[in-house]
Amino acid sequence: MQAPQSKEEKQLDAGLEGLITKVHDLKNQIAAFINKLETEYETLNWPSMLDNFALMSGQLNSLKQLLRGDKMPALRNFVLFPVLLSQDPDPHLEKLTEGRVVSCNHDLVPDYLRTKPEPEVEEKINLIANKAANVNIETATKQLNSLNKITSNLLDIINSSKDEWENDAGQKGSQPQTSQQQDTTNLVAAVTKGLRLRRPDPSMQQMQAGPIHSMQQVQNPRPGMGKMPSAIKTNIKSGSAHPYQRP
Amino acid sequence: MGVTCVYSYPVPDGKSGQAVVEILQRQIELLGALRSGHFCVDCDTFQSILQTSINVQPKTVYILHNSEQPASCFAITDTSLCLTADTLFDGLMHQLKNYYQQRKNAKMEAKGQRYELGDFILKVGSASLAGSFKGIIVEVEYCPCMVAVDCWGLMKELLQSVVGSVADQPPPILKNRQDELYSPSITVSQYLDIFNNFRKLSATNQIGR
Amino acid sequence: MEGAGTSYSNAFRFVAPLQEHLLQGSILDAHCEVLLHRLRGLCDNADTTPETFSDYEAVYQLKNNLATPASQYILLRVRQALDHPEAPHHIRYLGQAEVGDKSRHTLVRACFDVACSSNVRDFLNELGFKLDHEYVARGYFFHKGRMKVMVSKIYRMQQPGKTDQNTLEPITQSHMVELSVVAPMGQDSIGEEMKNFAEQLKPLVVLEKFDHKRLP
Amino acid sequence: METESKLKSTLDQIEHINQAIRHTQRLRTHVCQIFRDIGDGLGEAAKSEEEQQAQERQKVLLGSLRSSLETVGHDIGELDKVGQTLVPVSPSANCDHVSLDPILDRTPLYSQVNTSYKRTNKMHEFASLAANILSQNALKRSPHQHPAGGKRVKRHMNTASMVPQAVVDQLVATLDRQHQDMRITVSRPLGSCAVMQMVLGRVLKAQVVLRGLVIEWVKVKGINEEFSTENGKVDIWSKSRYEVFQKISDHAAAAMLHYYAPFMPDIGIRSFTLWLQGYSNLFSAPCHKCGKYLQNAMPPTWRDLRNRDPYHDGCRQ
Repeated sequence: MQAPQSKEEKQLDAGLEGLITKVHDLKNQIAAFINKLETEYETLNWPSMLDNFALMSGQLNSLKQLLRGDKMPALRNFVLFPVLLSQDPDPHLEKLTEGRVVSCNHDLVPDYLRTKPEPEVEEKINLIANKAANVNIETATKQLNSLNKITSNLLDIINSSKDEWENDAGQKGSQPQTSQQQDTTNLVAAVTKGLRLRRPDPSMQQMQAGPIHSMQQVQNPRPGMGKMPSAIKTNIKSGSAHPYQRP
Repeated sequence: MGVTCVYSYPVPDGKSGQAVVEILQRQIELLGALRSGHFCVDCDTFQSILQTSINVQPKTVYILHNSEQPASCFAITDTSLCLTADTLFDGLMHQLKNYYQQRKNAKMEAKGQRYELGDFILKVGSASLAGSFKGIIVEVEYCPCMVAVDCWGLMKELLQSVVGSVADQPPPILKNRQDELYSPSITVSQYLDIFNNFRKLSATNQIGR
Repeated sequence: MEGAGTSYSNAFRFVAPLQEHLLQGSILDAHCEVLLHRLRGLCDNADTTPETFSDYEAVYQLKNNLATPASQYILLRVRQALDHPEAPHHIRYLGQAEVGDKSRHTLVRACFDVACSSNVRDFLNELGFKLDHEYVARGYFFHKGRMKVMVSKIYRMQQPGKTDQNTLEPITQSHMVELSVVAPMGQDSIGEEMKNFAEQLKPLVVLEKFDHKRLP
Repeated sequence: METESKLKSTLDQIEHINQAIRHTQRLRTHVCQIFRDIGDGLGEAAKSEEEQQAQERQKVLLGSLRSSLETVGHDIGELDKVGQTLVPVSPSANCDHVSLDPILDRTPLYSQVNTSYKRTNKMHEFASLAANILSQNALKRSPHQHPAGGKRVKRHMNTASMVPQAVVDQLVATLDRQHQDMRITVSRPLGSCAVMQMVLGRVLKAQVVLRGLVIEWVKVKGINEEFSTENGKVDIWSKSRYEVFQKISDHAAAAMLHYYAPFMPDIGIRSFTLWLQGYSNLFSAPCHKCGKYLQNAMPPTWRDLRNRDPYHDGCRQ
């Protein structure tokens, strides 16, 4: 059945092949995206959505380029027409369309091989096109101007509040400090090493001997404790037998 | 957690400790007491390795546990000051290992049968020093009463039906603190007193030999 | 000898060693109110008024004449709640705080907390401990999960052993802020949790791992 | 055919009975509600409030009381209506259906009837005995069970249980002062009823629930036990963990009945307190009869009602 191909036919075949692979890619992309939407809708975030859209639009673009390319014969000049319509299921077709189209019948063909929009849609498009054509240029420019004005106003408001906000944040930074490093150091030193909590003052120590009497009693039988070599120098002058001397 | 008396019961010559314990147990069961598990009191000795001067005695701390208060730990100094703490205190003693060290082969234990009789808890067991038998311990606790001087008559009556004349007087530790509100630390102090007596006894025995 | 006759209470005695993970900071008294508000919002007990505490802590020291410098003395902290006289006293042992490397977000130190009877101070004296210093800490206490936040004012006691308000003297014009978790050894993931929490208190308070070796 | 119609009428009957039960239940809940409202009364809070507010509260309370009384009246009417449709069931009526049971052999009917008959007989016997004994002991503490009593008596009965709180407080304060070794405090966890906490030396704690000046409930526990639940509420039900105090609780309940004096209510409390104070030597006094401390591992738990002499439970006359 296969007659020797003309150059044009070869070109058509090659073009169609490229087209099919591109469309296939696009289809896979869309399928993956739908799958993502259905399964990961809870964790999906906006940036990754945008990524998906960008991918798809890229593929659409390359498809368009292919159609416009030099190698592509003018597809417009070719006619496809159904030779045989049948109600019987066609397994080959079913496999080809991944189960979407079971048979090439009268119901489907008009939709699939359509080259023009449906009449109602066409009507609507015409209606809108007419409306656009009928708009007065003056009113159009007026509306355009007012829109521009509103937009720029909005932009101003947003910018000014943004400035304010940033200023606020800046001011927070310059606010009086809520904590002091020196205090932290002092507190930590006091709590962990008892710095500035010990009583080096001998007059204080004299008072101390009273209330905690038991300690003195405990210590008296062991006079050796007071004579330990001094590690931290304190200004104690009142004698080495004192109970609170820091060795 | 009531008034408790702890006695060491003498082992007569020619009888084994185990036999005497069994006699006491039978005696208690005859009173109608019911077995309710076992008891254990143990005592570790820690000694200071701090030599501040040569003529100072090293200090001693005893760490005791009583199965009647399983989540507590008792630390008693050689001046018989008793600190009650939770069982993490053992870990704290470990932190002090550069200052206080556990004396080897000095662990004393009292283990035996626990009985319940009405509001009384009776315990009979044997005391051991580093695993070797040292004597017999009898403990009687009267749970509802918190003041020793109040219930001594009552305790004595029960005690004498078990151990006879051994319980003519309250234990020395309890005698000094009869009027206080009773606390488990007094029980533990009594145990320590008995343990120390056993220790002294075995020490003199060894010297005697 | 151990093991041959161990009692059943032994099972309770040897628990896994605990470690305290710690971040420290301070806040000036004037801004303390703001911090308390923020903590109330962040922490678990948000619906109730923050829990206050007033603790007296005495630090006892035991010296050693061993040659090794690492073990020259040991400190034990005895804490008692002034506002709850019936509560048990606490002995606390804190190990040397380790700063660790960059990957660790908090200070880590060994920590032993033991509840005990009220004669603990006499007991420590008997053992040869000497009172090293004492102070009163008053403030607020928050918790979030197992994290504990303490905002407290540290007072010097002008007269030894006396904790009346009029004999106390604050040592700085700041409140101390501590974020801590006591956890068994090896749970390093807690550091991340603490860092995230500390992050939420910035810039009001900067909680950091404060190197204790840097202290004078 | 006949059995069928019989069955139908029986089913009807059952339906009626069910309805009647439902009405009775509803009636009961509503009556309960009324009692609860009355029981709550104005509560303690009313005291501290302003006069006007108190009046308002009273008004609200009376309003709700009236409406619930109306519902109760309505319920009674309904119940009456259903009651009229009920036909008395002859006790043997159900026996007819026994023949309908196809597996007669497996129904242990006879033995069941036999045991229940025996039970009923026994119960009857016990009940008559109990009634006999109770009629000999005049322990009636509720004012409504005095059909023979005159008007005067009734008023007195009422005053014993309806005493202003201040009087109770004052009495307790005097008791507290009179007994050196006893610490008595009063709390009112549920409105007007007072709960006395007594701590006797270092021996025991007792909790006494008062209705006015009438002792309603007594529990005794050890000195180291608590009368409050973990969340700080007063707990009047739990018993002591020690056998001694469980026994004394029983004795105290008996003593409270013994000392009950409807005409001079405060005497009842005073003498009960004095009697309870006799337990200060619970652990230290031997039995008056046998001279021993212990009997069945218990100290003398009974104190004579006249002279407070200690006796063992088994040594009482």
